[in-house]
Amino acid sequence: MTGLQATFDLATADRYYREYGSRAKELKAAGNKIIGYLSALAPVEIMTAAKAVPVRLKGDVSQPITKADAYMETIVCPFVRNVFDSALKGNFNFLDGMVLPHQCDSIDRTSDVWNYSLKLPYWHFLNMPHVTDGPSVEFTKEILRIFIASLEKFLGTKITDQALAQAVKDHNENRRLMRGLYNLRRGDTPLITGVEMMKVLVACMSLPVTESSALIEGVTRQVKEREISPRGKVPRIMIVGDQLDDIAVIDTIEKAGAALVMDDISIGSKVYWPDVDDTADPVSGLAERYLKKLKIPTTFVSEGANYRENLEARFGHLKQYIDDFNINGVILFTYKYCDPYGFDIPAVKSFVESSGVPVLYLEDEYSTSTLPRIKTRIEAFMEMIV
Amino acid sequence: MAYALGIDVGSGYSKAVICEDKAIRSYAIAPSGGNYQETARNVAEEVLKKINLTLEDICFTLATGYGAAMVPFANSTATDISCHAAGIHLVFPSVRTLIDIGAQFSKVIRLDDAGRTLSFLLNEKCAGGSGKFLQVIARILHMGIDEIGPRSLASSNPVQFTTGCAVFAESEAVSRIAEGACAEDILAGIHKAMASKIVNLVTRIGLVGACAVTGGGAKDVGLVKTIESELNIEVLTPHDPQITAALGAALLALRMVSLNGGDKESEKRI
Amino acid sequence: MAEDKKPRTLATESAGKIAKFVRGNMASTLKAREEGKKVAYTYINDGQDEIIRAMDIVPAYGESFAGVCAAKRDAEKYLQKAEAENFSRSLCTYATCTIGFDVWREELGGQIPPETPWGGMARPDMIIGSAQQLCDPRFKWPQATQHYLQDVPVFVGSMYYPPWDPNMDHKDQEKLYVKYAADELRELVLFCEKHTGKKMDWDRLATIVDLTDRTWDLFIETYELRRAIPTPMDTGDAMNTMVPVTFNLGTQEAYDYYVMLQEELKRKIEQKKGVAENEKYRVVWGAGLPSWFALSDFQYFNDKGVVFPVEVTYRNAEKLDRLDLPKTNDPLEHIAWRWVRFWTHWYEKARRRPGSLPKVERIIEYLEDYNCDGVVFHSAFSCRSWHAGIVQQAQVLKKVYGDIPTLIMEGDIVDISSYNEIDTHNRIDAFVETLEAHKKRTN
Amino acid sequence: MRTEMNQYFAGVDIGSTMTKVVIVNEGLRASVVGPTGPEHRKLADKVMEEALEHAHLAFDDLTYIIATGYGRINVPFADKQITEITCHAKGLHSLLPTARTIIDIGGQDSKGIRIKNGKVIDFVMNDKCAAGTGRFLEIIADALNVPLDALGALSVSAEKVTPIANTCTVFAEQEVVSQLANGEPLASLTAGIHDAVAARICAMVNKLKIEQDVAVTGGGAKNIGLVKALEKRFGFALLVPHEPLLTGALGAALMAKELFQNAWAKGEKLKRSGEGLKEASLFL
Repeated sequence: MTGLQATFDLATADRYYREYGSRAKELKAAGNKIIGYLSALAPVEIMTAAKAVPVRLKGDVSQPITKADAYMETIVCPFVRNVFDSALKGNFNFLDGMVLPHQCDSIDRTSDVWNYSLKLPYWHFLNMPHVTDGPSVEFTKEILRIFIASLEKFLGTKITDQALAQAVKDHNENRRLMRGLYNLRRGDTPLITGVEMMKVLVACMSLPVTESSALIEGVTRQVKEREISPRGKVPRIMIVGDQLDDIAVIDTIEKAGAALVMDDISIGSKVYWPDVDDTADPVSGLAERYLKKLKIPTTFVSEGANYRENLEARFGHLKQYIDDFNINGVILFTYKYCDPYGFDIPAVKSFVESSGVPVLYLEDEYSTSTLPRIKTRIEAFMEMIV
Repeated sequence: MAYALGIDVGSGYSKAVICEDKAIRSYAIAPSGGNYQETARNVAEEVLKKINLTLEDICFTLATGYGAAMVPFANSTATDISCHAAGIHLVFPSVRTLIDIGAQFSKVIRLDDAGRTLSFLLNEKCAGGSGKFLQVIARILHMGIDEIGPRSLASSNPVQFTTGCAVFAESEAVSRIAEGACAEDILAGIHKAMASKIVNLVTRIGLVGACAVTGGGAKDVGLVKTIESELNIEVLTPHDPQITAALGAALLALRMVSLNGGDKESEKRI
Repeated sequence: MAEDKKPRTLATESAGKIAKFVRGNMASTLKAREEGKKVAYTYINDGQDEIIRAMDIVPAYGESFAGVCAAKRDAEKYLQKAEAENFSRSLCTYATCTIGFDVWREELGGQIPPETPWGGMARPDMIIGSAQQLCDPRFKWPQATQHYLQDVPVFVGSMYYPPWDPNMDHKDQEKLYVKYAADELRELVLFCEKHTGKKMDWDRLATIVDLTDRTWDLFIETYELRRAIPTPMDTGDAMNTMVPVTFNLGTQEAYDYYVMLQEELKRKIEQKKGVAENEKYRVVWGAGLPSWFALSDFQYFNDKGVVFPVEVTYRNAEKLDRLDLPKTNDPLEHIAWRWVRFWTHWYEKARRRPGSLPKVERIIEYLEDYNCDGVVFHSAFSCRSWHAGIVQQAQVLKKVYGDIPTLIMEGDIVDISSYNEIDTHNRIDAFVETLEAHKKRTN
Repeated sequence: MRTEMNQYFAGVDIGSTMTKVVIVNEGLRASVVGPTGPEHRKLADKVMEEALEHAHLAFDDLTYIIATGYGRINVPFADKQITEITCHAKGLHSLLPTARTIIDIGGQDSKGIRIKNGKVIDFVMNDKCAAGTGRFLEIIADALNVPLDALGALSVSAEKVTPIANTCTVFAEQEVVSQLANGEPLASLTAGIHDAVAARICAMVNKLKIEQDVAVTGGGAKNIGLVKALEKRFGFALLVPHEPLLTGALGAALMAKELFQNAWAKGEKLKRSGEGLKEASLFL
């Protein structure tokens, strides 16, 4: 593809992070179709198979919301409001369309606001269910097929099962590579900092899958050559929660003397851990992953013979991470007005604490205006656990 | 000739205007304080004294504003929204969009060619974009509310305020100051934050015809200039923006008189 | 602010009977055990009522309990209980109020906390939630509750309908959605059978479904009497008279209630008895759950000659012939069709008016049928599902239909902390003035 | 562990409204409180100079200095920054050893802190809202034209408590002003706002598993009305240190001493790393 540079490294990630969407602009100029999406539920494999470029939209935490309030209530999740504000300010002019999976009320109830205000050539609301039982899986396959059909109609192309299978391979490979990079943070001296990792994660969600994979490989090579001398006892932190797509909070954590070595956030491990199974009908593999494998609070998990087992099914992966990355403290991070995460807080907090790891719960806004207060909490948390 | 008295008891200041046939004869302004009844009486006495009148000379008194119900000698009341509309219509007949920046609320009012309210919007149940913002910031910067405007205009790079709430803005301002930001940039930042909230209301209601700004906030040149650049139009500000609602009240009082020959026991609401 | 608000002086006697109705519902959960019945926490407008009734399960509605606490201005103590558990104050206050109550009741070993409004609700034997487009809390709240009632089984079903898309014909997707909804209802039946140890009596379900159909028709026929001028009943009353169709659907008492209401409305229409002494303005309640702690605001409207002959809120029914449901012998499939067709009922109209929205079409329909002059919305900060998107509805309405007076009030359903009576009344006064100006212009 | 007599340790607590400095060696040597202005740095210097005067010390006599509080990053002469949460725990523990839970009511923040032998084991802070902080009381006192320090006594004299519905400070202000205009007695209103603040603080602190004794510190602790309102809501008596305003600064000074002595025990000598006073003063 045009403008694609030869070497990928942390500097590339940093550039794509700072100039978010710059690659999408180039690809658009080169005649590609760019499809925006907001959350982990968007089936990127389908867009890749359609030869469109999926770009996950992010807001700007340092920018106040100045335009959105004229169209969208302030009781809507601050992330959604900020991204919408950013769109109104023309930061996503490279978009040919958007797919909005049914994730939460803040997205569902504002989908018409997005559609009517942005007036993009392509628009699709993907009505993902919240429940994972048999009928829901069948239903998910159907609505994925409806999405495929509408995308084919817009692009005037056919999305073949072969193309889908290939896209699944590419994205699985991409996820495998990212997990590899995560693993370099397991040791006593993590080879990549939380801030660097956040930049890579953000950069990758703005790139075509092949470029994203190339970037991860480049960064992996680069950091493997690092020789980092042990910093002594540094608290190892995992952050869990809502969509974080900026380094501000991560930087605050690491400046407070901690190392952020793992996350359970929706642009991070949540999307890179579960793969799509290689199924005869690619759509069933996709349905399985997006409906059942993603660990997101908008999916109702009923597994378990009793409540304890149910908690394991919902949050067990967190204990796994705590062991694998030997975590000393967990920061639970949610946004105000977020019902899906908000209702889980008491359960997930006590679940994590039951494994002997202290938890700091932060309810924040998608804005740096809160940083001074967040900073004090985080520093006090570090003073508490060392 | 009939004198009519309009009294606007706001949460910040109380204002009184006496009109005689659509002309302002006298007006007075006083802080509202904790006792609206007393304030209303005092400001009324003051405005009357200025032209040697007594309450007996007034054919109709109409009260408006936050404490309208607390004006015992009023013959009737109306909301400050229609009073602002009526008031601005006399001062600037061409105005169809009115921005009123009061102590607690900012309002945007669409009016028709007769000065009647077509529609209106108030800022949300949060003082963001209200005059309260300015009071709070003035206090922590230890400066008078009237110093604010000019100082703000001198700013070269406004501080970015990300919060909407007046009290949060305070802590945000304090930390910006702590980081070494100067008063000018803080003020300019606050003005931008307020302006964007107000402009959102204007966008929602739709900008039509000439636009005017009234209320205490209109006396803040910094804020007015910022609103102008956000809307990129020129806005009109009356000579004394604070008395617009009181003036409107007096005019509506006159209308009442002409409607029912000054029968003071007429219908209590317009 | 006065603690004990004087209740709204109700225009209809029938509305006055609702308090007893609600008390009865709450009491029935408390005496269910001695009657050997199971109690289920469940949520309104999930399409599940008939199955629950047919299985003889006593429904307990948090929405009802929290609404009562709010109306008594006695919810704060429960909201704070939930807050102490780390539930954000920005979450659905129906849920946090009820969870606060649950937490407290568990602390007391199952005893109802002291001074709980109207005796509270019984500890449930199961929790039946629903995941759908209508609201997130109804599939998050059940497990949040289960965290404190860990032995109580939770079921969450799924009831969807085709999303609005101006460029897509939802009819193509109807069958898919109906099948899914019917399958999910079947899952619910299995869950109920498992936890009650009883088998579903399908004939009984069919009778209850038929009763519901007749109740829907009766309910709408009754409400359409409010088209009369002056209107015999106002939204202030409807926030009461919605109880049977919302909380007691599929029961004979619900049906009988609307028989009674209909007779009363007909009587009032004959006698030309209106809600307001002097009906000046007719307004549509365009969207939003009410502030249960401030229902007297409807009285405030009425005192100014403003009446609400119709509201979108709690009118989750339609004359069945207007939905023209395909024939089926499977009661579950019937429920599913009724569900899908109701929620997509205004899609066709919206498609015919470019730039419009189904929700806006519904408001326009009411504006015309009930000959109204304006629209009032209420935006509750803790509830995204019914209240996000109102700003757009008001804007689209003005764009596609004309510049009619609208008012968006802000507050909450249960949490009184952001409510300011003086300010609210001031906004209402100003709105009345715009209605007046609008009338002057249009006449 | 022994300290040499010539070792002095200072704690500087820059709160949103007050700046406090405490100097200790064996015991308390000096404590000074001054208002916090927009120019933190200058003020920190001024208050420190004053404190040194009281203690008859020169700046260079200080062995180690720790800054805490809201403006802790802006104390160029400090050697280390530690959050007010850790410092309050330290300071309070030295004043009231039986306390297990601390409620700190500051100008901008309120905190609940659980401590075990002087160490923080859990804490909560008020969300980004002035309700439940000293600022709420300040703004209301302002609106009612009652001096802040008279507010507490006034509310205790109230016959009834007027409930305040609004949590938002700005609207609560509007509410009390109109209530007053409605002829509601001033005393009952002040009682109402104290109860409102107490309610917010309780809701926050209850997120911790409260363990008695519970102590109140910070500016709010000097407000008898607020303390009484809190005691009513909690249903048990609260401990209040003699100088609640100084708890954070004292804790910072004690942390300075502890850090220095721990290092000393390991044979290390912590070096002063902060700037000098004069330079800092010239800086502005």
